[in-house]
Amino acid sequence: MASIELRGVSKRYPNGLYGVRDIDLKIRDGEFVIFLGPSGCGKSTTLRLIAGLESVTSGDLLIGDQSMVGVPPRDRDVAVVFQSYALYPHMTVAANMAFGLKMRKMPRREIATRVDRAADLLGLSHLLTRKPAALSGGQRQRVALGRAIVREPKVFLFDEPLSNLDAQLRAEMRLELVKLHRRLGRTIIHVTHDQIEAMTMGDRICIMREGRLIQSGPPLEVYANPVDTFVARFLSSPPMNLLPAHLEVDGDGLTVKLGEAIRLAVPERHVPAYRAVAGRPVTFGLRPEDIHEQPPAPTQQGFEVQVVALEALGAETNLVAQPTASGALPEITARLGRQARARTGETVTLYPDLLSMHLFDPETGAVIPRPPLDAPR
Amino acid sequence: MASIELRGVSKRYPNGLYGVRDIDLKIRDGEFVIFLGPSGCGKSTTLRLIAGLESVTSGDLLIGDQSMVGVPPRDRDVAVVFQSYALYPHMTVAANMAFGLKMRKMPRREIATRVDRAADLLGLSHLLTRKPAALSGGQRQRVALGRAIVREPKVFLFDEPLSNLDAQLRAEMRLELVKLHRRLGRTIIHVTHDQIEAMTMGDRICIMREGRLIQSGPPLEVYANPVDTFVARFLSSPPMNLLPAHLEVDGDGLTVKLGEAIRLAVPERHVPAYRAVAGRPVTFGLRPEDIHEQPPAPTQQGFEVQVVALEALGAETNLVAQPTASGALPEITARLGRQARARTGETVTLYPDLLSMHLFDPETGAVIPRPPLDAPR
Amino acid sequence: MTDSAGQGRGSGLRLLLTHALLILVCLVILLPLLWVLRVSLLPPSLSYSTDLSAPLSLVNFESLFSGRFPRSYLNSLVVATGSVLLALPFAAATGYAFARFTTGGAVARFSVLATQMLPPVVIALPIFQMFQTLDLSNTLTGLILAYAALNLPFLTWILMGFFKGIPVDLEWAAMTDGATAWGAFWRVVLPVSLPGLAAAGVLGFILAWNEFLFALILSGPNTATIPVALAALQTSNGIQIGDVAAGVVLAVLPLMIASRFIQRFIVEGLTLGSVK
Amino acid sequence: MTDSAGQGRGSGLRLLLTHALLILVCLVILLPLLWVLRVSLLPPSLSYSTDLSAPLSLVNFESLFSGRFPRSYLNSLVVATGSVLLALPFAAATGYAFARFTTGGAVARFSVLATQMLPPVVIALPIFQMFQTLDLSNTLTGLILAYAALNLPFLTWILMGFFKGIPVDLEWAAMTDGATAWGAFWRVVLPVSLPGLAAAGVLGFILAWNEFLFALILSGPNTATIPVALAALQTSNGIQIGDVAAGVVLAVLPLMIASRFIQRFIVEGLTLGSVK
Repeated sequence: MASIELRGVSKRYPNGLYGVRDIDLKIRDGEFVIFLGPSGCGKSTTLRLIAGLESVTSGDLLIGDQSMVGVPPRDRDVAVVFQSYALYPHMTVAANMAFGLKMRKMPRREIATRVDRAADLLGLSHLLTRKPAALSGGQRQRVALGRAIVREPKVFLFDEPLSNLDAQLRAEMRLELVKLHRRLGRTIIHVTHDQIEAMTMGDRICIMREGRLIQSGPPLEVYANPVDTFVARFLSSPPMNLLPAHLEVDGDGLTVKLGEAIRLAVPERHVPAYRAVAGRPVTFGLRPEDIHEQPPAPTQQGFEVQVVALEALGAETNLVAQPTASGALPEITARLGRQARARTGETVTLYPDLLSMHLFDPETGAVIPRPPLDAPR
Repeated sequence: MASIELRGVSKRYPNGLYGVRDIDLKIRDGEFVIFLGPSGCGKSTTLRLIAGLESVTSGDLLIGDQSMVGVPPRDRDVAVVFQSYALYPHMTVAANMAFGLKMRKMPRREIATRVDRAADLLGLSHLLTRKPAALSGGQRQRVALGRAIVREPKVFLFDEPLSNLDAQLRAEMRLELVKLHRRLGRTIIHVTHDQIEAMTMGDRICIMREGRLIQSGPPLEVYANPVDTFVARFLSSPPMNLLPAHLEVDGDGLTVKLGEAIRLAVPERHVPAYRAVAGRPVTFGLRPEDIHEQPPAPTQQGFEVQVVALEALGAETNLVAQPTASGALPEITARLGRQARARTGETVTLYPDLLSMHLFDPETGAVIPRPPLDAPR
Repeated sequence: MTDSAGQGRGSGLRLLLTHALLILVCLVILLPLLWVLRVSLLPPSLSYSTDLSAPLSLVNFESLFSGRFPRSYLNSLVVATGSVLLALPFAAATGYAFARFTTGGAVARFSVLATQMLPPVVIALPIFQMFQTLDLSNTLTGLILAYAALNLPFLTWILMGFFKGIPVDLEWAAMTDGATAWGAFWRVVLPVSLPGLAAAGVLGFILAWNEFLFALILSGPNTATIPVALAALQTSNGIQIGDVAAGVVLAVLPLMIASRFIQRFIVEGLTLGSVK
Repeated sequence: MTDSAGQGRGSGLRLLLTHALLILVCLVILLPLLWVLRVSLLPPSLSYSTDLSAPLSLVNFESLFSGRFPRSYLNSLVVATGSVLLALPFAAATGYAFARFTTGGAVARFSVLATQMLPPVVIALPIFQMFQTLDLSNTLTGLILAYAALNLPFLTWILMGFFKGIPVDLEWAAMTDGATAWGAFWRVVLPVSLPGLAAAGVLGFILAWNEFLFALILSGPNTATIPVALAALQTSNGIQIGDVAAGVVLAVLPLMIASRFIQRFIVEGLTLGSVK
């Protein structure tokens, strides 16, 4: 009953600019969907369109199979948690949480029960009589969440609710939101620009850029099979290495040629897919964790690099290195274990795991399709 | 010549509150030091004391062996890069960078040479005639850096200069600052609240909390040997697991008892150090990456947990789990490879690597010292 | 919280100069007022005396209260309060519309500001004409209307700034919580804006309370406000400086008291929407 | 950028109401002005005519220019400009001190604001006394001084708000870059504040340009400013409504032109330090 469907939804502003453009998306009842993208990509606008806080210019928007065009926010049965929390500063925590129920003319007893239950759940019971100004950032965030929960809406819309919290609290709240979703089973749309939130919280990521939806799918599938270089770089930190390359025919197989001297054989299972672009310049992509100090398979070729910097993070080490082969290649990043043995300035051999390689069109950045790998899980 | 020394430095405000308190710290010439701490811990205040923008209330502050008490900022030969960048909005990029040299009455030719060189280095040459308002965030950050570089000061002070950049740019600038330090060889103090910056950029971390310096040392040493639970949790994400425990004598050895049922033998090499606290309640600490799905050594005991959530980040997987043994134990986090096999809701056995264990005093949070492990590198 | 001391030898001298300047400015501002206060408490015969030990007396106030002054006082209260209460709702609605919507564009906003720049004398004339026609001159109703018109653009401008400072998220939250647009304004925006409304109201009150020109043109003996009454004291019977000084003190008194009470609101309100 | 449409059926009606209200307010504000403009362009015989097709003429302006009006115009320009130039440096220094240091505390800040609340009549009297003693009444110098005193607290308050909006980081950057505290103020804070200073200056100019009471008390025939001249037209020779209307139009003209030019500065300046 609380599925959400966007059919060719666009939002055009009076100045002619588009907030979002031609969004087609179907969200199942009970799904936890992440809208991910850099600032200004239209993800918050889409959220506001669903909430009815801005009006759709063209296309149709359905919640629970009913068109929402012209339906005011109060009749859509959605709850929004804003980045600023938007707590009513003149009301106590309890009144903040009760406001939506009062507006819906719920009996006072029932309101009190619901507020108490939500406050219990979120550990806010001792704060009910405080005003928002007297709360810490984390507490405000919980009140905003509580205000959404008590209403038991069909859909929760989260607009970067974690971005004002410090790292530790953010990690905790990430987990709590996931648990909350599991308990309530409601549809949730969570907007964020944080890759970790995107990867870990939802059933599905929708990646937006410049007002358009460019890829949508389960996090690990999107991670393993990005549709273009933007997604490839945006979804992890450190981002995917992208190198200008040339794809050459080599007998029955194919070879990726990087710079003047580095030649890497394309794994057999990718050859059929890539044969069509043989002889052309391509962008070669490989994630930092797919580059190793030891060959992943005995036959794997490596290439020499000079270590530019080591970022030892305690649990892992990022190695930044300059391929030594001639031809202007950019620096690459490899993600090694915490026992990495390379030293800054040294020349070492790195071994790429080409099963995970990607090729992109150097002009458009679009991926050159190959059969997807199974996601790691 | 550009060492920095703080001798019992305190800053007390007219309202009686301390900004920083009793800081003793010696920074070598050419060292890259990170001040790390949560907001309000006094790290930026310390920076401003060194720059002379606030006055020291008690104690002595030396730059290059000269006391700086009463010396105005302009005579300290330090350059500050502010979090807000603090570019002069009415001047062009070139004028911004030239301002400090003009103030020092350098000949115009020399100014132009230096500005051009710095602009080249930072890729700002095409922006020299622009005003700051016409620049992107990353460009402003570079101009602020350029303004500091052209002066060739003895000391660079960076006050969270990366915190307003997006994740990708932040990662790039991290590396560039490290390279810059390598090239210029000047003393740098870099203030941040970001654990990744702290771990990867500097020769030494100084961790501050509530106006005091609580630990200082090379990043990996601090990571491996935190002095208290605050440092233990603050320095990594996900933070160190901390569990209430009891240390019991078991023949010649010691056993850590978690809850009612989990008993883990303390490795022999730690037994002498921990024998003094045997029989007492302790806080048991273990980092997420020291908990495995497979026993690290054949004899290692494991314990059963129920998987609460899996955070698959693509390159790795964080597993959040509830120990199933009776006794109210908090959830623990384990950092597993990307091929982690556990599923949410399952009961699995996890194997801690007790060589990396820590014990803390449950009252004060202070570490119970043991011989330090060698840092991984 | 921040002090920029610690800039070496220069800082002591600089601090001294700053203080000296501040004291000078304060004296320039305050001395005339203190002089008026002193004169009001001296018997008329000693008005021009420079003897600081002269005995104080309330005779000026007594003489003032036996005349028409209490009536003027009441008139001023009614007119100032009435005009603010009349103008505030309109100013709030317009200011809110200006702050939230693009309605009218910069032109509408600027023309509101521009009317603030007209010499009051300019408006006084047509208003006098209109009031003659409508039989409103020499009535308190007329003065209230005139001052409401005077206050309207001023209050609109102030409140526009204040409403701009209130995050639209608050209204959005109320609207998804089940409120209509009007409900969001009434239950959330308005209560949150109370400091701003109070501050604007006080400023409007002061504007009306102090206004002289309109009061002179539009009022008669029975509807004279305080500034007119004070002026009359100065001109009609020769300068009775003691009475005038006493009247001035009384005129300032409620402003001082009121503003002291709502100082917090004014400062909050004028930082334009420090909601958080 | 944000429109809150899409709230269903209510929104059309609401939009209509908003617009109706805005148009009403604009009319209330603008109609009297349009009426004055029209009268100024009609020959005196047609001043009260309601015939919209009456031929326009410049006879009122010609008559005005043959009298003392040009002199008053010049007086007003000199007095308003002079007083602002005199008050601005002091106001800037005090406002800066108030914004950056805790000097004087809330009391000093509030007493500056409080003087703004005094009825001008209150200050007029002691100033008149002083000027008599100092031989300053009936001189332009006296008016400049009086208006500077009037402007000082007002400008201080405005500029304090503006300086508060300028991040202290800018000064710190200049100071580590080698500037003295004074150098940082002069080379960085002041240039950055130019929009604020311009806005404050214009507001102060308008305040002085429009002021009537002081001008009436402190000026003589040769030093009369525009408001006084306009009032004289209304009272001395009977009401010459055509002349008055023409005078009003001329009085408003420079304000309109100036404010149009610096509208951007005013809006920027009044958003109090939108540096970035």
